[in-house]
Amino acid sequence: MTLWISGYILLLVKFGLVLGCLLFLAAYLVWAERKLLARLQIRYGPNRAGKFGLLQPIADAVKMITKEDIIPAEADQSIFLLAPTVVAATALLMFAVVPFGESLAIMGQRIPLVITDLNVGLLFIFALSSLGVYGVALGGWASNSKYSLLGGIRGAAQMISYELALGLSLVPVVMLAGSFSLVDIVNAQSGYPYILVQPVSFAVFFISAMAESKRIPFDLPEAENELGAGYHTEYSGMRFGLFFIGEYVHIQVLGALTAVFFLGGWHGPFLPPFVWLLVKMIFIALVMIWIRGTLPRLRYDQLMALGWKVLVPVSLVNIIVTGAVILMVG
Amino acid sequence: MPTLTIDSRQISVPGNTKVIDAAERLGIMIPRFCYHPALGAVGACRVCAVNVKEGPMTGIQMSCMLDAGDGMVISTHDKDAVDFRMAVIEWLMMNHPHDCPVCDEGGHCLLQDMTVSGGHGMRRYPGPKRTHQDQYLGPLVQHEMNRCIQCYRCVRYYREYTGYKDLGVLGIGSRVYFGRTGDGRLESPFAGNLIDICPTGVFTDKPARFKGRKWDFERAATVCTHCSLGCSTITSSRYREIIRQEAGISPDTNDCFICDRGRYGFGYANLPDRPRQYRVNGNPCSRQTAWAKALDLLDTTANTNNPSTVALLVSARCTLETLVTAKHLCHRKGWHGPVWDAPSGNDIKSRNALDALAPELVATMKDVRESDFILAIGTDPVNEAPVLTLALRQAQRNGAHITVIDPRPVSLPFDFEHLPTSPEEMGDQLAAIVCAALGGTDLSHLSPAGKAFYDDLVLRNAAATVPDEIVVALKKSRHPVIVCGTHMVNEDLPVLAGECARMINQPERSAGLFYVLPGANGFGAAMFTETHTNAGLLLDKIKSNDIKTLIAIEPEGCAHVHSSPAMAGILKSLDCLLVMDYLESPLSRAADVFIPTATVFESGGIFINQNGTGRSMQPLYMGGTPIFQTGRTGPPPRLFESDIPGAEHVPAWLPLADWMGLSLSPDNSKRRLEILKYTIENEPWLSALPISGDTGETGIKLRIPNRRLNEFASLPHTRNNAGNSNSPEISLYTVEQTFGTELLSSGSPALDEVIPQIRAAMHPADAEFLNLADGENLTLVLDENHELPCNVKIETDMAQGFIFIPRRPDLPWPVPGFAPIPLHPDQIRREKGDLR
Amino acid sequence: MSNKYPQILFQNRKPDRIATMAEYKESGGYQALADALSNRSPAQVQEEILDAVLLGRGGAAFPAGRKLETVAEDAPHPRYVVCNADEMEPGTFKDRVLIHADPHMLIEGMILTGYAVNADKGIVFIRPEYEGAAKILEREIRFAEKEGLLGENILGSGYTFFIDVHRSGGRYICGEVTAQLNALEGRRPNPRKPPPYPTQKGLWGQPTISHNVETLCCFPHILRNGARWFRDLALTETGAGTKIFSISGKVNRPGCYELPMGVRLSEIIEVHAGGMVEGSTFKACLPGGASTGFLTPDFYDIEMDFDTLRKKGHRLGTGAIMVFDQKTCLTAATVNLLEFFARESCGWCTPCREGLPYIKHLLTLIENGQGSEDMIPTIKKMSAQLWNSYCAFAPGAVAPVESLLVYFEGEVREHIKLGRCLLGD
Amino acid sequence: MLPADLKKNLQTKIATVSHPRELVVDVLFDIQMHYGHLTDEAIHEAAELCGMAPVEVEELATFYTFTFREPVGKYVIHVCDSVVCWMNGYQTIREYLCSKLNINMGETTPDGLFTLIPVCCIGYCDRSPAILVNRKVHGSLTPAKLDQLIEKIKMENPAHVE
Amino acid sequence: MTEIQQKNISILTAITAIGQGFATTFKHLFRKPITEQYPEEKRELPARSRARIVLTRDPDGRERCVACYLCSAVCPVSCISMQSAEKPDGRRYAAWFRINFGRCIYCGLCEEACPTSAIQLTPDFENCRRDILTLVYEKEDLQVDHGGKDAAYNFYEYAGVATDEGPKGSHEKESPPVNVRSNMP
Repeated sequence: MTLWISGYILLLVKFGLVLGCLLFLAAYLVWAERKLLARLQIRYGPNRAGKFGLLQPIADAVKMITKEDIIPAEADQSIFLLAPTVVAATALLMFAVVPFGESLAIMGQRIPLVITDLNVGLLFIFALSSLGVYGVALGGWASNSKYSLLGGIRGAAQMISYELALGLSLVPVVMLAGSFSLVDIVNAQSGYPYILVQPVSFAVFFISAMAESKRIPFDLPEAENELGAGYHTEYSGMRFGLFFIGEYVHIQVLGALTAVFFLGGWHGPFLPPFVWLLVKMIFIALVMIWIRGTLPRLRYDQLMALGWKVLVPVSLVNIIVTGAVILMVG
Repeated sequence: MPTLTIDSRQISVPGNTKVIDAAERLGIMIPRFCYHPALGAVGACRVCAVNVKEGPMTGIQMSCMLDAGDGMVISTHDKDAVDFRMAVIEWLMMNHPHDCPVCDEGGHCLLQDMTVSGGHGMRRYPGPKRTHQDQYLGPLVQHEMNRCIQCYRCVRYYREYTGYKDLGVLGIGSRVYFGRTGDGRLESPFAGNLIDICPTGVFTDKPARFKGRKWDFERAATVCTHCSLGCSTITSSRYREIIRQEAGISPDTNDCFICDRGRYGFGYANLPDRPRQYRVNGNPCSRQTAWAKALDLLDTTANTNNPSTVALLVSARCTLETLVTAKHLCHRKGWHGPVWDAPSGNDIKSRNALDALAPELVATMKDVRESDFILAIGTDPVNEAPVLTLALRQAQRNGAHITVIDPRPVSLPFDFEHLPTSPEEMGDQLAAIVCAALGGTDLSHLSPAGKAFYDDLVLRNAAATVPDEIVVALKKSRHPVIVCGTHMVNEDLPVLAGECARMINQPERSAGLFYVLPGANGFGAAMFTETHTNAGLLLDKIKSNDIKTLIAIEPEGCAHVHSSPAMAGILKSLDCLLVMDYLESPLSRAADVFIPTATVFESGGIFINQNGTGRSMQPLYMGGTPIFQTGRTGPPPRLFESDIPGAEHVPAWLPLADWMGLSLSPDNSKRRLEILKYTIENEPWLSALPISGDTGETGIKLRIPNRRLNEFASLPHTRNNAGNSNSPEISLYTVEQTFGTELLSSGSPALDEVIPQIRAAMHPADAEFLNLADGENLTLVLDENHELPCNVKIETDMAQGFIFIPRRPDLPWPVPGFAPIPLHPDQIRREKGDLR
Repeated sequence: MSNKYPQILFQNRKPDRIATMAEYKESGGYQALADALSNRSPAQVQEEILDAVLLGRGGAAFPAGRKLETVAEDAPHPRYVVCNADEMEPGTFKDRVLIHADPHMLIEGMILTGYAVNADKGIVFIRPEYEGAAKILEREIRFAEKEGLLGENILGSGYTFFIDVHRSGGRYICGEVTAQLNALEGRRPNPRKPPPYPTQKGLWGQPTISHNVETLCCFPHILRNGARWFRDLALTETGAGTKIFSISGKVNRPGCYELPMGVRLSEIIEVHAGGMVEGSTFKACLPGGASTGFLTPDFYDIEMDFDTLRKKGHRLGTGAIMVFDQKTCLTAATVNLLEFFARESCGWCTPCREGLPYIKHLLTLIENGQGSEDMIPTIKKMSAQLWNSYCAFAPGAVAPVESLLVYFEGEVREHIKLGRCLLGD
Repeated sequence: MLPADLKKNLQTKIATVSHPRELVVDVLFDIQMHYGHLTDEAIHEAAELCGMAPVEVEELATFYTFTFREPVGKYVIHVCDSVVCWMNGYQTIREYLCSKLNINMGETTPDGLFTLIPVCCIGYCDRSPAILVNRKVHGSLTPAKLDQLIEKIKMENPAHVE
Repeated sequence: MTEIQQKNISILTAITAIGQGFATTFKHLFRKPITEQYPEEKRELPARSRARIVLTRDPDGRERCVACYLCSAVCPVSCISMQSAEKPDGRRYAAWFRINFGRCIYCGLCEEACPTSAIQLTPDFENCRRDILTLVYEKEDLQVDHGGKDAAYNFYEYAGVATDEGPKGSHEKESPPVNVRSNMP
């Protein structure tokens, strides 16, 4: 009984901690992105709110929350209101299966440093990431604006396309680890990270992950210069903020997943495990920002061609090669 | 029907069509300056050049001078033609000043349009520009001769079209000058059309000078309400102020031109002292208060008194909607009326006229213009219905014989025959002319009534002699028109005129009948007011306490009785006086409840002109105190308000509909459509009018409920011998003048300067009898309380035994001009010393 | 020096005085009138004139007989005959000389024309500068009336015809037929555009025949001597009759010479006008008044005849030859001509009223050395466009300009290049 | 005001024609003879005589060369400036006249004797350069001839000599 | 063979190009930003910058605006309104003239349309106000005492209308007024 209650408390604490960290990190990721992007472009970036603009995320949050929430007259109201939460919620939920480290033992209790260790964690992630498409597509459709609709359609098409490559790229990892559980996958990398044995898989995963999170150079759903802001053109205030949070949480999720699947998760010398995970996550995020600061947006046909004609075949070949190697090595 | 090809497109046009018109039918607008549909082609400006590829004369030709011929092939955008037109524009612009920013024509200037569309954008001519001194042409038209492009439209219009002769073209070559012999007001009351007809800014609207640009105006097609002709106008307003009016184009009425009364008569709508506030007992109050008070008063009267003690007074300036609503209200409530407030028994005469108006005989202005014989009886066109003069002039230019039978000193800007006749004898003259012209015609087809009528004519014929040439001209005529007035005639004359038109309408001769009615909606007022009463009887009834409550809706004569004790007494005997009007008057000041109404510019409305054509206008603007009044000369106040100041007024029909219990939408435009629907559906006679109220450019001809062509009325055979020449009495008539007598336009500040001094026109023989000389001051003693100072004007060309003075609204008048006033010589005093 | 050619119109010309009626009659005057009134029908008169191929001498060269025919048989009365003595074409003075030489010839010509179209009244429209001629005509008309040659029932034939002298107020445009009719009616003398033609609706809306003085003067001779004789007077096949050439400018003996149609220009200048003045050589001439183009030395030998000149792209006009020498700047001369035309334009239509001053201004700038090369194509184009004006005034006015720019373009360009006029003033 | 006899004279003349306005130029010339030039009053009088509107008469008076709407001297000298006279010394004649009379073209001498007006070809090209003095021609002019002419006129009008 | 080689080369060059791109952006990380810090560092704007609108004056110091309504007509946001009137000397002027800077988008079309060079845009751009009504500028607020960019121009010198600037025929490129009654031909 007490175990049951303490388990719940523990869960709630973990929820709170993870959620708080994620949101905080998301906020400062925005700051970091703006700052870094500015420097990549020889600018200063935010530097008015606090030292180095460090209070900027707070100012942004205040602004978002206090801004008027405009709902277009012609919009499909309920769906319009729901869409941002779908995006934000699916992104946040993905973190549920990401392990931060080995289990802690407090007061004799073994506390796993993961919210829930599903034995099909990987599938859970795929499922949620597929669900995220609904937020984009519904938001775009419900706005009843041609820009939003086009953005939504693009988003859906793009995410479905890259979902496949993303999934296929992880098959070798599962083959190597022999489990769908993320904890097992991390543990399987205690010796060496999979990036060393699966560089192709890593590359495909990384590219697909960027496309999934609609980041430059794959930000066609929101392409500012052609679609206004795409599927969230009509959103304002905190609802727009939810889309924003969704995006930046997504970055973190993908950073964490990259770390989990290819960089050995929380494994690392000297530092505590969750710090390692954090470092790896942030590193991946920074690389993404750097890419954003360097590469131009793809054309839509290029995007599709890359997904279907390059990434999918490459990962299929990679699976066969990996399978063959595993069979040969035994 | 020649068929020709213009710009590779074929078109068949009637013979005698000019190429420029044929092209216009195809939608190809060939530039033009001197060409104007009403003035014809003269080929002076040379800008309408086209290239004739195939035809009797090939090469560059002026399309306005060229009759469309069968098989012609014409190009309007051929390089030669375009080049030549561009050269013409360059020549015209050689001396044209670059003063468009300070020119009032800027923005609706034909020259601007042509210069831009002609492709001449840059000045190339290195020489200096020619300049001219300007002339003062009166308070209405501004002259700026520098801008002239010598298209000759102005003189052609002024001299040929209207027949006035004080504008000319002076000088020669490149120094030709369009002006008068010296400074001075243009004599023509149609001079305002120079503004419209000038393709550039030589003649501009002086009262509207610097008031705004065309693109800033709220513009709408309107109908002139200053006489019964119902000319088309285009009104422009800006910042809640009516700025200017232009002539609209309506082939059946005014063609392309209007008179200055119509052009500048809109001033009443802008007046600073126009009543814009509801009042109860003279104190300003809110709309709700006034509304409630009015209802309260009406309820009380209806309860305490008999409903027949309530009377409703309307006039010919009311819209058709108001008249019909008033009629239905009276019928429903059992009130007295509606009573038509018309001076000089014009109501009865108008009704008589409409009774005699057979639909087949109805003549429009177009018919008048195309007529070859016109007999105008009891009308003074320039003063009563000015644009009729232009129609007569067009007929005269085409060779029509024009006769005017009228006691007044009628003057028209062309040759015509005037028979100065007293009102009693006018019928005899008419009978004599018709009788003589019919002599020898087979009249066997006539009905017994017709024969009886003819016998009556023969009887009357003996009483008058008429010049032979009139009779000869009428005999030769194919399209004679009888024009009959309603003011200066006896009650039976309109009927007589109508029957005469019937009489002369023979198989080989199609006659027309054209009545000049009082007021803009005289036709409607005659149709929808009570026939058994009139304003005079109404006053009697008030005096005898039969009427205790009077509702006056936009009244005509009664409203403008100035400080007359008699009138004050009449008003005092009323229990309740309710006035609805957009003009301030002694009556409105005395009202227990005053409701400000909207002008036609603000409410729109339908008017029926004298030939039974319904013309509607849409509301032009919302109304309200003009910004120039709220902001003085400075900028308008900087306020965010939902209410327009001074826009409290309502259309006159609204309170009536409310009292009647009609439920109307609170929305202005919807309400208007509802009342239109009500009006049209409840009067079968109006069924031809569209419920949308849009009667289009030319109006909708209503089917006049009337007798057939071959029915004749029986007329009173004896004539009224009241005007006995042996009597020492002289009849004083108040007559209309172009400017200053018509109620609405006389309040227009723009026309103040052109309103002539009050002069008493009299025959030389009368002047001699009274020992008066021309220009002498005299005082007419109307009664013990009223004297009228004026000035003698001896007119040879008028009937004997009359004094005519203009019926100005500001005259001190014991009775509001319901009948001529017999004056004993003792009542006519010279200013210094006694008579004789 | 006497003239070797037959003198028809100048048969009674004397250096010092006017031929009297007696002298005119002696030379065969009024015989044609008497003969026509008694022996010929109006139609026959018309036919004779048509046969003679008499071309209008006022400048337009319209066949006179054809004009007579256009008055319909049943046209309304009164009908008018207008004699156009409003000779204002610069360089032209033949009508003055004719009236001063033999006024009765004109009177007889008018009566004959009147008879040919059954007219009721003749009007001599004369320019105010010729006040002397007008007085002479008025006096001689009175004499003719006294003799019964004019007025009611002429020579007992039953034909009645009156002649009035009407003075112009003085404007070149009054010489234009339709403008002249307006002037006669006391209106502004703007040209009218036919149709209707004056022969149908002219003066006061009545049929009106309008002829030049010289044309009218030919009538008696044609009727007396026959059309064949008249045609044979000319030296060329196409010409007919004699022509009075008024020669002026840089010649030794300027004046009027009656010479057969088709006489060579060189002969006129060298023989009749006494050659060029001392120190001058022929540079160009205007063959028929100010509204014709320049004839260059290439045309020095041309036959002066309506047809020949027309074939070469020129016009004989009024036959007023103005001779320019090598010391005269033709650009300046053209500016002077344009000045005249710009001043005399009636102001009715745009091309003439504004176009002529435009061209004048440009040409003046060129003459003064302030011109630029782009002005020349502008002037050329604009001159061509002036042909599309209301009446024949502007096309006439640009004739010298157009020919200047054809034959003397080099000289014009020289002005622009040098920035001044080579030839002084 | 026109003298009664002149008015009478004109009225009789006008009575003989069918359209009074056809005589308007003659009437203007006669009235001009009386006043020297056409004053505003003259225009109105001519209009009345011919049954025309004043502006119709004004239209003609401002159109024609020989109707003077502005004051002129007793002797109006019209100097021909058309092409033949121009070629044969118009410039000299004009300059000589201007300096001799000390006025510009279009002006009147202060003594009111002479007015100089340019005119287009007067039809005396055979005697160029030519001028008209009160419509009487003087041809083949030289400065000496002009001197004679002007002196002669001045002699005939001693009152005008200052 | 060669085709594959070329393709390899092109893939190689593409990768190096991308690599160069990343190198460039990476190098930028260590450069000093070129941003100007606006409120602290202010810079002189070019004379033709389009900001606050003024009404300039003639060289002689009189109002240039003739209230021709062209600026208000051309204004895409309808922020200009005025009323023209006439001065006793015949000049046309604006009885009142109002620009609502709350609406103005500083497009400069009014300046282009102005035939008298009266209305001009200036580089003065810091005009934010908290109360929107204070952004409505009246004539007095707009007028300046100089001729702006076109200091020498005076419309009435060219317009050809008679004002106190001079009677007819006294302006630039004008002949004296025609005397229609002249005796000159």
